[in-house]
Amino acid sequence: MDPNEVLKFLRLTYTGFSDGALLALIALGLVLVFKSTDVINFAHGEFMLLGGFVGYQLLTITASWGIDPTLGTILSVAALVAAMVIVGTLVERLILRPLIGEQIISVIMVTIGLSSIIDAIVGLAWGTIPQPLPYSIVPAALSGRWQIEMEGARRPLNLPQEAMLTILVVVILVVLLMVFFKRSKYGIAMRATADDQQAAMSMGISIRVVFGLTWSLTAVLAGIAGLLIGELTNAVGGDIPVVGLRAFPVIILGGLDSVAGAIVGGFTIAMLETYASGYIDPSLKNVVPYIALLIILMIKPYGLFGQKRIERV
Amino acid sequence: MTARSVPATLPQQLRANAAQFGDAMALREKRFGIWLSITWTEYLTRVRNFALGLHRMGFQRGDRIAILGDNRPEWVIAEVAAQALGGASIGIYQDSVVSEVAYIIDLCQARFIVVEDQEQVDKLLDIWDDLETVESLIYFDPRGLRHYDADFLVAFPDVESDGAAMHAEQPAWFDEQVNLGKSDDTAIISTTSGTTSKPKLALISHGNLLSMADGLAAVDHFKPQHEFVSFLPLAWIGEQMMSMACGMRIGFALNFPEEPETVQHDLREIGPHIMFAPPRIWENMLSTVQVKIEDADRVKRTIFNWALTIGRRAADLKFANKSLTFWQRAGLAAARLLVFHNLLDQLGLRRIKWAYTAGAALGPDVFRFFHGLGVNLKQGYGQTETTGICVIHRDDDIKFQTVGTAMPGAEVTTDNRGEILVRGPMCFSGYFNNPEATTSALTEDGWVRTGDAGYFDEDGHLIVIDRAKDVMTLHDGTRFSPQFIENKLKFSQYVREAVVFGGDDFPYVTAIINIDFGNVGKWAENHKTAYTTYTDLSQKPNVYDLIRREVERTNADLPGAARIRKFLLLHKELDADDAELTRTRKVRRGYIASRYQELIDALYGDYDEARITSTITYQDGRTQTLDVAIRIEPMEPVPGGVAS
Amino acid sequence: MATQSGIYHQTYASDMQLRPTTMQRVRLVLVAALLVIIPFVVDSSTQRLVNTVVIAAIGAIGLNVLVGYTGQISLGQGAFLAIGAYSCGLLQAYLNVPWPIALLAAAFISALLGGLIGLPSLRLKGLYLAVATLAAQQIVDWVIINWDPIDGEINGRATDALRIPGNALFGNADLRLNNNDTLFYIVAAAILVVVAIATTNLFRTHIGRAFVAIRDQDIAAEVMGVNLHRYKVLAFMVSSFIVGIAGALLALQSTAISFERFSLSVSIEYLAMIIIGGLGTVSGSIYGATFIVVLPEVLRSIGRMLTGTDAASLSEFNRVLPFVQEGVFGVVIVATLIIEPEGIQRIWRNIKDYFRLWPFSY
Amino acid sequence: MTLSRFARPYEVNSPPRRRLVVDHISLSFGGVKALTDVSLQVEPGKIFAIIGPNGAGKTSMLNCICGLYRPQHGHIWYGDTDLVKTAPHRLAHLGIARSFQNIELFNHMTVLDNLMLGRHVHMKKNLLTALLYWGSGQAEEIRHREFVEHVIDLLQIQGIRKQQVGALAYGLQKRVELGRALAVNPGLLLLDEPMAGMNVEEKEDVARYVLDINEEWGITIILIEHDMGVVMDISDTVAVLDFGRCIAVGAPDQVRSDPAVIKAYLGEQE
Repeated sequence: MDPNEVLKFLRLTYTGFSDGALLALIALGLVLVFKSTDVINFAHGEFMLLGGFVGYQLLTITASWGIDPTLGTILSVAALVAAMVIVGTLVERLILRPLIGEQIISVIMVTIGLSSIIDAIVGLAWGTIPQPLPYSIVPAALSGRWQIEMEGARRPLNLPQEAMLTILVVVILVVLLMVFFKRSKYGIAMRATADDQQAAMSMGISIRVVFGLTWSLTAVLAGIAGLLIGELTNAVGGDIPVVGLRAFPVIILGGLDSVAGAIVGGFTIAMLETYASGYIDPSLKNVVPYIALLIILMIKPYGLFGQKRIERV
Repeated sequence: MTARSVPATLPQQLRANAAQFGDAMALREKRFGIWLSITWTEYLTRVRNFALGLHRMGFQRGDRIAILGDNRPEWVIAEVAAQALGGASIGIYQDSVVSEVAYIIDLCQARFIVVEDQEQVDKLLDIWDDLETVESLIYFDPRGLRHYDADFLVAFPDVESDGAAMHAEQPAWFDEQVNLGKSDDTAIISTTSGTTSKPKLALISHGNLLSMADGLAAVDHFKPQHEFVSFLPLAWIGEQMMSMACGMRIGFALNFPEEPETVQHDLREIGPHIMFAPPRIWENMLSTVQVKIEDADRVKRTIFNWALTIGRRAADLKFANKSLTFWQRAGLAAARLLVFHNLLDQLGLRRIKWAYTAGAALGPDVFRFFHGLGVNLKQGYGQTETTGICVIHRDDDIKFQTVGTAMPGAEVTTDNRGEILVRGPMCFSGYFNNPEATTSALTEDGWVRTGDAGYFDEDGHLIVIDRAKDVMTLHDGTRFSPQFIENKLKFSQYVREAVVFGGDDFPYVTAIINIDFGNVGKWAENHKTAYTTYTDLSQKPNVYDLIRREVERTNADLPGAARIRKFLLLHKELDADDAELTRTRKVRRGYIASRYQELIDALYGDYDEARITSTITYQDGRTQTLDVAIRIEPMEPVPGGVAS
Repeated sequence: MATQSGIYHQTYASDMQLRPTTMQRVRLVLVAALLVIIPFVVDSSTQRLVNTVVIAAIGAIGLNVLVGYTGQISLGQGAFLAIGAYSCGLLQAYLNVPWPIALLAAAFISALLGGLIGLPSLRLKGLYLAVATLAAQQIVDWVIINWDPIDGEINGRATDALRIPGNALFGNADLRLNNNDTLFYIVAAAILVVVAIATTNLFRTHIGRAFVAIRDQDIAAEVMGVNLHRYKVLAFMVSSFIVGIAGALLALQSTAISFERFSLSVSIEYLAMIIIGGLGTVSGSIYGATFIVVLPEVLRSIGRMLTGTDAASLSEFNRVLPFVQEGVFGVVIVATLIIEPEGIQRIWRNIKDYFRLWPFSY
Repeated sequence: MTLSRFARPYEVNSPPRRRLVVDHISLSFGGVKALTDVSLQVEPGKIFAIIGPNGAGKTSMLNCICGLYRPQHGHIWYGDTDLVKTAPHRLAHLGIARSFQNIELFNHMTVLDNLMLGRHVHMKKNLLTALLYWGSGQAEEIRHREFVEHVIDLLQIQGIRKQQVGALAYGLQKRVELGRALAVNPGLLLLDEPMAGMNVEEKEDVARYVLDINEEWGITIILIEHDMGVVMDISDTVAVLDFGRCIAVGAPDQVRSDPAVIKAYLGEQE
């Protein structure tokens, strides 16, 4: 076997894997919202954009205070989480709540409108030029590049170790979320609401609180994803929402209401993209997920893990 | 028949109209969603066919045909067909209960009955064995009658096709029959409204009908191209007078609404030029407007109220025969443009040239309201025995407290006891099979005794006080009309019906009031009052407060002795099916007084509530017994100090 | 104000007319007059703006057939437009087809491909379908960018854009559409009128009713005998036929077309048009298209008035304007959905009702 | 077709009435048995009622007949056609129409348009005539409007024909739904609780309409209804379902006195 081919395969797989983790993280946010509020959030990419720039701003401020990067990172991430909670709550209260019960197209459009508003705000505040982060948020232990020896000769695999960070973050977040949903009162309320709104209401669960919480949570997830993208690409810029768009085939493929689907879908789509662009044609990166999606949907109309809704008459 | 001679009967007039108007529309019926039309020629053909068919079934000159159903072309075709054969028709109110139908058919001894549908057929089958004279039931709506196999049940079109066949054999026979008709022949037999007794059957001739039409047409110049919506029962003399007499004489089209509940909508579609309706129709229209305006936004309400003030002022000036100043004219024009034009369009009255009210007194406030909008509403007076009306307002001489002056051809006077007497070509010739009643209704020199009390004002206008026997003598000796007080109460959108007691045996004035279920119900919803049934709603304390304010308003305009001292809200709606109202929805005061004796006793005793057991009859004939406590609401101290 | 009394119908044909009252007819005549007058009274830049509005209106009507009337959400409007535009452009560029034929052919090609794109709707509903149409959008975008025959050369440079020759009709150079705004207006406005009338008619008949029935209650529609498969695909075809015309007009208006004009953001803009204008109405599509096309221009003009003329102000203006335009676009969508989800068409109808019901409120 | 009270539309275009035979059908959803080995025969021109406690499988039965559910075993024969193998939208072509338990009207359309949709299967004109609304296209609409007007007349909903269905009161919506099914001009009509939630008078009206439809238009009716009084009054045959099994079939009197039925109903009493 040609070692170069093996290396290429390893390189693509590694990229696909870390990319998949990122997509899974984004998809997770989308699925979360859909599960409890039946809304598909077309502004998720813009939440990420906003999170990226807010994170950039916080890092810049901490840097200007001359704080140690590790402490600065922790402070900034904490502040970012707080900021995104506020954004999520506001968005739910002002924009989504009035539309509860409206038809699907209205709900889609309101998030699209929201995305334009966020785009405009970010553009006015930070402009269009990508801004490099003042310092890396990756701990020094993780930075650097992977090197692999093969067949006696040193052949550099040359992969960024930072990519591991995404996987780490996704794992941590998924564990946290699972604990939250299993153990905390609000997490249980959210699951109950996702199962059956009417029943949840009759159990005394406040749908409004659950909705507010959901949107805050998804905004936080998006914000962290945005900052991660900034770290991985060395700068935050206006193209972050494009990454968000890539999550749509993921959630449909996995099934709109399935957390497992989001994770499996994220990795599947990312792998497909990298292999297709690596082995066939780079330009295919953008369409392959959609072609795969169409094929899957023709076979399973509610995605791989989605629940079929039985219609009663 | 020569073209110039004036037709003496309705069938002759129809023939003349068919010759003159031919393909112009005679009848229009909203059916299957559109206005299906019958031309004058078709009208004549169908009348001819049906008449010949009837003849084949054995209908003789002088026979009577009873007709029972909603206003439809078949109704009038049957009527004119019977008349063409020298017979008479008798309309029976379509909502009559079985006993009423039996009573009238028994009285008029009809041999043929034309009915609309299964509902009416069922009524007649219930009493079939008691109907000795009747030979055939002819129905014109076959739905549900599929399995009715009685051989006396005949479909309307079958009669027509029989007649068509006969016409083919004897083409001249029908014309000969029509030619035999004379002005004195009885055209219709009309039931009197019967507020005081069981209905009597008044014989109305072709001459009566046509001279009435000529009289009215001489006052108001109807034209063939005018539209008329025939939505009140054709059994009512007023509808006969407009639809059959005027419609036929002038040649304007009759429009029949699709269903009773679509009348308002259909009326608007047609936009009639002429309308004749009893007071309750105008009162209903007014309360509809009041309710809708209350629900409108402030801008609309303000502009409406401003326009109405302008309109009312103009109406008052018109009543006083004064002319308007330039600014008043300008204001009125603005009010018309901004409000009235559209309002009238909504009500279907935009094209009204002449509107009439008769049958009972219309409250002055209602009258002013319509004149304020610019509706030329005129009061008329008359009764079944005078073929509808014989006294009418003139366009330029309208006084709302009067009923106008005698129509051309009619003589009106009062006798020494104040009873109104009428004489003229529109006066009937007597009651069917009831010589005693005829003698007491007609004087030897041909005057009709109306039984109403009245007098003439300085301009020669007739003022009707009330049914002579209803006029009350109050405790201070003044004479007062209970109707006057009732009309004042009924001006309120929340009051549907009111019955006032007070004269003679009673020491003070009291009222039994029916709330308007729709409007009060809506008011209750707006005021967060939950209710279930009419009975429940009528006894809500805040509904009592609401009506109390209306009674206070009424009392404010009344002299001390005529003021209402106590009232109660009746637990059920007065209903013609319970004989509390006549079929024309006039209150049968005497019957109510005896039926609700306990309530009256309570009103005149020292009680704050009365208990009543009442039996309610549902549409399907089932009955239910209710035990209700009805609150007695005191208004003012009662004379003589019987405090409550 | 309305005059409705005295209007009664004696035949079904007259009962089923669209505009029975005089007022409605007067309004119609006024609109027609306005359409005729426009080229005589506006300057050339306004005329171009009007032309853009007309194209957008046609496209919005097409999209509304699918989304508003039939309830099939499409995020692939850009793709449908692209198919129309490139079909028309390629027919002109490679086969030298005269523009009227190219236009018509483009519409039919769009209808066919639209039916194909609509196939997933047979299995998918709601959001799943929306994302499937997003797939169409991505795939068509990819084809445009990567398929060589539809790239062209402009001024000697190879680009992704396809050059549109702007074929003359009857060999008469004046009858080209991409250099004669007035002629273009006449053609496009005439097409808009025809499309508007035809679409309105469609929804007076059983085919249109079947579309609406699928939107309102698809299972009941099926039980009543509506073949869901056939009618959903038909809705896609009718919609893309009309959108294809709009796309072809876009090509005919320009000298070159490239993929940016058919991107996802275009799809979103069209969805915004029908949401803001009013779902499921022809008039709403036209109001919405006008609003969305004119809005950025109005913002630009207002901005110009408020900005100084020095270089610094101008550059600041140029930096801020696109964001303001986008932000206002978003705010308008959100505000419409929250305040009047049935859009401008509903607002206009409420105004008409206010006076029609005058002095009442119902 | 003419607009006379005496002309009945069915005389012009009466669909063939066939016998419906439900032949040993079983239906289950992921292990839950909704219907077990049910067999029924519905004779043409009769009113056939299906009764039973909630969850007995009555609506599932109708859904099987009209193709919304596919039973795993058995056949449903309508004449020579096996409905189990027929697409739902073909049913209307065969002359089978239904109403739904929870009203499934087209809420944004007028009453008239809802009823006109019932005529869908009878309308043949193509897209081009629809776009032009000219000549034959318009003539077709008018012809079917006439039919629909007969339905409106029968059900006495003249007053609401141009109102949006979504805004109507519940009882009226039920009536419109009945009308929509009737507009199909069916030979077999499936009614799923047409009187649910109505007061006594409304129920009597609907019972009257059902009889009229059966007698005047000669339509076979399968009726699901909870009101025993009405069912026993108007049906020719009654079938009783309990836990997905048919426990009795027969004339109303016969079924009323059937011990199995009494047990099933007594067992259900609260």
